[in-house]
Amino acid sequence: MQVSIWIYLLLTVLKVAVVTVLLLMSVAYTVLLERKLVGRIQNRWGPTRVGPFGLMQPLADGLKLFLKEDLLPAGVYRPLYILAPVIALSCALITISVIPFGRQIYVKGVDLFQIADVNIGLLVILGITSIGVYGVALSGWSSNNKYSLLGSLRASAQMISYELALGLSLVGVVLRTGSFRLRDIVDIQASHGLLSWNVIGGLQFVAFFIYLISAFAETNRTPFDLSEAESELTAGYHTEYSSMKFAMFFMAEYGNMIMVGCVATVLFLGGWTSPFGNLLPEWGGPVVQALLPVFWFVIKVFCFLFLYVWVRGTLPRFRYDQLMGFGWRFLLPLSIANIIATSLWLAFRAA
Amino acid sequence: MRSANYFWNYVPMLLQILAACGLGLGMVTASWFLGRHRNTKVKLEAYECGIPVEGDARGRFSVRFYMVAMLFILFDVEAVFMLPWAVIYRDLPRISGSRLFGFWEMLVYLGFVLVGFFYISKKGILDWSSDKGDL
Amino acid sequence: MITFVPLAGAIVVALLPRTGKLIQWFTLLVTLATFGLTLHLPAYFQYGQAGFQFEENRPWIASPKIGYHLGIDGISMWLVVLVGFLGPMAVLASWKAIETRTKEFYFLFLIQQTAMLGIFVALDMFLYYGFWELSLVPMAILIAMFGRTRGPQAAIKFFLFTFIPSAMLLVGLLWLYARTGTFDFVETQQYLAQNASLFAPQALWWVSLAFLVAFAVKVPVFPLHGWLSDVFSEAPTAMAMVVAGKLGLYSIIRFNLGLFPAQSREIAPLMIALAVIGILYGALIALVQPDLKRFLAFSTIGHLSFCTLGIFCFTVMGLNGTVFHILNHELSGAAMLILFGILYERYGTYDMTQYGGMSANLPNMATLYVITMLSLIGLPILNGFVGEFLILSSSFGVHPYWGAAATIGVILSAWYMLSMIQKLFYGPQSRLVANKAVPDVVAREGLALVPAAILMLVLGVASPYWIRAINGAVDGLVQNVAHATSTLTTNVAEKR
Amino acid sequence: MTDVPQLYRILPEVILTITGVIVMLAEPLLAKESSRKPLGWLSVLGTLAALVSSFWQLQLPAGTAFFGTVQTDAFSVFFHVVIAGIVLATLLATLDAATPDTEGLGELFALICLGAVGMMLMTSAVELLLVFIGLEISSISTYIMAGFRRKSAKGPEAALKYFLLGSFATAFTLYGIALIFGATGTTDIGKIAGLLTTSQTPILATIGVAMILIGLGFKVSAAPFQVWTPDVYEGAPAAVVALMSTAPKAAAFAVLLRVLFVAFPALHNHWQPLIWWMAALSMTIGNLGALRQQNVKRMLAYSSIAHAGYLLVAFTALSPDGIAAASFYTLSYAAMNVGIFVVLSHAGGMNDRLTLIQDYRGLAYRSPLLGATMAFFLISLIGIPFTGGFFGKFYVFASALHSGLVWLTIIGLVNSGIAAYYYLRVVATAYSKPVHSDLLDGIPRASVPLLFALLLTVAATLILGIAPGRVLALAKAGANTLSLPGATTASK
Amino acid sequence: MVPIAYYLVLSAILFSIGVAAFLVKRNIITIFMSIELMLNAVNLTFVAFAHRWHQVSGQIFVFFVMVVAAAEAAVGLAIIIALFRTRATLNVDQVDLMKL
Repeated sequence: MQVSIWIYLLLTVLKVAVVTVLLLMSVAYTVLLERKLVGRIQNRWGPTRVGPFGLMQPLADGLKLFLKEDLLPAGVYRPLYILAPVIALSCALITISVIPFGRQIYVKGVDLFQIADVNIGLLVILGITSIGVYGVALSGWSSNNKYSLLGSLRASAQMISYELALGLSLVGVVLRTGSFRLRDIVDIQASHGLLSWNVIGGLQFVAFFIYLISAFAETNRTPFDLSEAESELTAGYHTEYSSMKFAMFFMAEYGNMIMVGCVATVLFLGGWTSPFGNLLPEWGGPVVQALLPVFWFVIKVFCFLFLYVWVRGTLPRFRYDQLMGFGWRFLLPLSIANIIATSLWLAFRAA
Repeated sequence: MRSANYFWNYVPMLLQILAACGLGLGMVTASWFLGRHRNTKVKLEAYECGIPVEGDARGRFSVRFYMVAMLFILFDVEAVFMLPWAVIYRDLPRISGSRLFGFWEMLVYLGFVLVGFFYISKKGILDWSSDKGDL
Repeated sequence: MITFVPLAGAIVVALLPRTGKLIQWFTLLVTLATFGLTLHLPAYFQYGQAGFQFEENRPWIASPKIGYHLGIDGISMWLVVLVGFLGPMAVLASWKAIETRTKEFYFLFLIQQTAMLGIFVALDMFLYYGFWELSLVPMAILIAMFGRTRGPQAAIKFFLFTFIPSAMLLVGLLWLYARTGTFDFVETQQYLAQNASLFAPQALWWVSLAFLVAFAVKVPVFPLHGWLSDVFSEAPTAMAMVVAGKLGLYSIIRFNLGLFPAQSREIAPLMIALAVIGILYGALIALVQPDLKRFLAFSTIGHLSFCTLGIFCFTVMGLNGTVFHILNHELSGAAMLILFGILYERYGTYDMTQYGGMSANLPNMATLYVITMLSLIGLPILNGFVGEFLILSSSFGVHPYWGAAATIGVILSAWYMLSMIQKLFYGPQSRLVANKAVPDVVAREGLALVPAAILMLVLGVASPYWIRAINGAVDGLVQNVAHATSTLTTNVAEKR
Repeated sequence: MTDVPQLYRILPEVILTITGVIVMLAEPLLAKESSRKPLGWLSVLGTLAALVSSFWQLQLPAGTAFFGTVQTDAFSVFFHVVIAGIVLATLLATLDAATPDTEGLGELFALICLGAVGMMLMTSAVELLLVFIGLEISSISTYIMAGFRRKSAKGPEAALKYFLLGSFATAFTLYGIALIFGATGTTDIGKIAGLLTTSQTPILATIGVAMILIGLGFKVSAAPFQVWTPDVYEGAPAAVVALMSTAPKAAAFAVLLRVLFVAFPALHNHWQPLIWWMAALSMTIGNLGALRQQNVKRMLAYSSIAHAGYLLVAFTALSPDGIAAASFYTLSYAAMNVGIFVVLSHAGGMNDRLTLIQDYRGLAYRSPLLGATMAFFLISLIGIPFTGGFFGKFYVFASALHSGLVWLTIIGLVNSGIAAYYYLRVVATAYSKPVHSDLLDGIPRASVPLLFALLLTVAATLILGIAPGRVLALAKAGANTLSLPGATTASK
Repeated sequence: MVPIAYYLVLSAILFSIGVAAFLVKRNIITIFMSIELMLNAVNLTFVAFAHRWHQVSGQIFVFFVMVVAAAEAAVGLAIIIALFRTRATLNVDQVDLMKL
């Protein structure tokens, strides 16, 4: 690393900026995607007016929300009330820093397709996810509104409950890899394409299943969106929020969806690797070689997002006791069983 | 040098954190200054679907939420123990000289975790729909 | 061996059923057996010899080295016999006085017997200390249980008065152990005698003071007497009989004189002064004290101060007299207490002023009262005389002025005793006495008192027989003191 | 897989753990209205097994296991036995005091067993990590036990105070351990000593030792860290206090002995004065505080502070004799203190009907057995010869004097003189009349578990008072296993 | 490379803040949090020293401290709930049923 620190820093800042902007853009268009898809599922069009196929809709929405009146209701506890959406959004955006979305390619000592290649990437993800709960919990509490409070309590209880299962489901992956570094995790899935993905070759389909469900709960998405069950709690924890603060919760939710998709891709679906492994011959120049993995990565995340929306359009909402019971009674023991099975399997395979 | 490298790995992450927080704060500030403010008393009241506001929201709520919090703390930390074990699991046979050493150790550990799990389950803490677990 | 007869009895008592008089009879049997056994000591005692006899020495605890070392010499022998003698007397005295919770009473009483015997025979200082402290407990509990009105308070007072100084005693003991490496009395004595120069004189002085204070409280020596009157007035007769005097005095003779002769010498003037003050103080208070038991308590202070006086004269005669006087006083004082107890049983009060003119109705009792009273005053041919005479004459030899002051005490004691008898038995009959017909001394009481009275006479007449035994031990002790003093003075002289 | 001999090293702990787990699992499986007493008897059996296995460990050669974290030697066995005995008596007392409507009894039994595991681990730990873990296992279970009567107002308050101050103390201990780790680079008690003599920066270690002292001082309720004691003792049920006031203390003292004498003999110049002051302060504050108490349990709490002070005196002696004396004192204090709380627990039941000293007026008449045993234990606490309390004090002060600590000894003995007053007050109250009205209706008949518990404690106190030789020999053997390089300053 | 002293000073400061808050604050939850702060300060110390000595035992210690902190948190919260049920306050000054 014989590059000057300043160039390194400059490039990194640039990288961060690009990634963040891209992420925000994808958040905006995920919203559009959802509206469109749900519209189709429900046999209607979704947004069509702004721009071609309604493609400018997200921008219009953003602009509108920016210009809306920013209310600061009388009974709120101001510092936390203001801080809550910031926490929520930041946490959604920070996780991206450890996700590798392409091969390791250095330009002037800067890793192009990953912001920070730390050896505890998985732990960072878990940690940041945990902090995200604060945004929800604080927003509800500081709002001084019964709906908000109930919503946030439900949401946080749900999030922390499913975080357990989520965390435990990752242990299987770590067992197979022996590292927390996300690149290592991807590398081990690279050899035989689809067959060596953790979800198949690593025999982690149970873990993937647990992760999938937990991820839905973590992001407070249908069928686990009880925290914002319109019929009983208005809008849940962000009832009292308006204007951009509301938008930030919104962005956080979709940001989290994307992040969960990324993590799932990295952990279970082989990351940026091609599903065909070595079956396809390498072709194209270095630029293509560099960008192709990113393509695979994006495709996989997109599939995941599609799944999200599909589920939302299809499934009804859980009852709260069912939700908690499912998490604690079913997923938690299941994930422990998965760990035991995986470790046993690994022990015998190693011999 | 190794450790220097190690620290530099985190610098981009720090930048990302700064960016994220800055973005969040920036958005909050910007919208505060951009939007108009025409406050009325009713507008600033808590929103309860238009019905006049009743009392304060900071009352008492079901103890189950506390229970979940406590259980989470415990089980989460128990899960934390599994992570380093998982990392080193594949090397354990080499280190300990016994193929199933790591497995048995974790089985004992998980056994105790499950004992706790079984206990709270039987005590009805996980039953949200009944009031049996109202401790 | 004798020591544990009462203890074994106590355990049996604890197991006996609470029916009828079984417990009383059994306890009487035990105490009589103990007495019989103690009599075996003078029978086989080799008179005129210093040093210990009937020794028994077994290791008890390996580390720190504590032995089960028992033995008696001339001083302690008679005290042991005395304890044995007082046992049945006390049982008889409490035959009727104690009607409730007899089991507890006799159980604790027997433990108390054990502790006292133990104190007199223990030659291992640790063992001694054990018995010393043990003697407090049954006493305190009994006072609390059977006290007249303020039993618990009196018990606590008694306990604290004696316990706190004995904590100091323990410090002293431990310190000695730390320096000499043994708890054995004989060994320590030799060690101290031979290696006196190894110790800082000041340190030894403090240790001896710790010992002395602990014992002085128990005697009690003048400013430390606060507990006695309360205990006397609250404790059941059988307990009050045994509480005062002999333990403390014996211990002073044995340990302070035995281990720290030079230091005792130094502090003697103070002790003599306190003793004389105690004699006068006790007598003066007794003069004006209407409550019989308190009256006796103050008279006891006076008598015991005589003993203290005798000890610190450091003459063979004085010490002989002291030991003898301890015997006398215990005997007479106990008899007096029993007599008071008898009155209380009959009339239900200890208030002297309510009695009067009883001699007509109760001639036998009056006789016993008079004999006991005369013995306490110290009339020649009764026992009290010998002891007082020996003490006084030795103190005149050493400290004439103090001796003279003490003599005034004798006169005073005669005065208050006589006036007490006068108030009780002579003069016009009081309303209480007139209105209540009571029996004279009954057989049981007589059984307890007549032997005591006879013994008073015997002690008074045949004093040389008793002193013979004491003499040998005392001789050694006095030489010890004299020797220590001379070495001390020579040391000082050399230093100069 | 662990080979067999390693497991032998923690056999009592394993037995107790399994017992605790079984009890805990059986508890929710039992019907809600069925009696929990069988669980109690099960725990008793487990504890007995642990006791026997501790004795059995004596014949193992001393040595370490599990990567040098636990060590079984005479010292650990001694304290294991002490703790197992305490637990046994406590379980019996709990069985006795519990009524059919006592809530959470099964959990209490399980907690007692599991807490005992922690305490036992503390005594055999030779690695600060394990010390810490044991400390926490025992602390956390005792926090919960302190709040056992959660429906009463005092229960949670006691638990809270105990908890807050206890965790505060834990943090200090932990910081101390961290600093020691920083100074030496190891947390192995045995290795620390070797490293410290050559270490260039003992200042960190010194601060560390001081911090550990603070933390463990809290646990043993030594002044000036004693504030929680009276409240906790008052708020917790007597049967639980029997355990809390003795077993964790025994364990903490064991740790303190091991840490100070094995790991830090080189620093004794620093810690000895601290302990000197702690001992003097504890004795004085404890006794003076106890003088003015009207509540029996508060009084005993202050008395326990004072006893912690006496015990610390033995530490200052810096000699094997001192260690043996401390061990012995722990045992004798445990015997008599558990005994007295067993009595209180029987008289007051799980809900502590009788709180004030006055409430016990006439106990000896109402129930001679209880009165007599109570008096016996109090007398032992005073330190009257031929009871365990006496020999405990005796050895402690003998060892202190042996090391030339005259003043501390005098302070101690004067204190024990003062102490006699408040103990006696209780004895006297129990023996005075008229019988208090609360006593007339309430004392249940002596049950089998109570008789067992009393027998155990009385026998222990008496044996220690009459024939302490064998016990002392064991304590000495334990003391000798804590080798003392260069710390013997006994001035002969 | 950050010198170890910085970590130590930081953790000492954190620890002191914890101690001060423990002594000064009146809300039970806050007191509780200050204890957690103290524990985390200790963790920082451990990690710093573990790094310095290249000893993994310091980090293992941190694990156990975390577990203990969690267990304590759970127990503490339970106790606080129980207390709140009987007393309806979270102010330590009002939790004073038992005093000398």
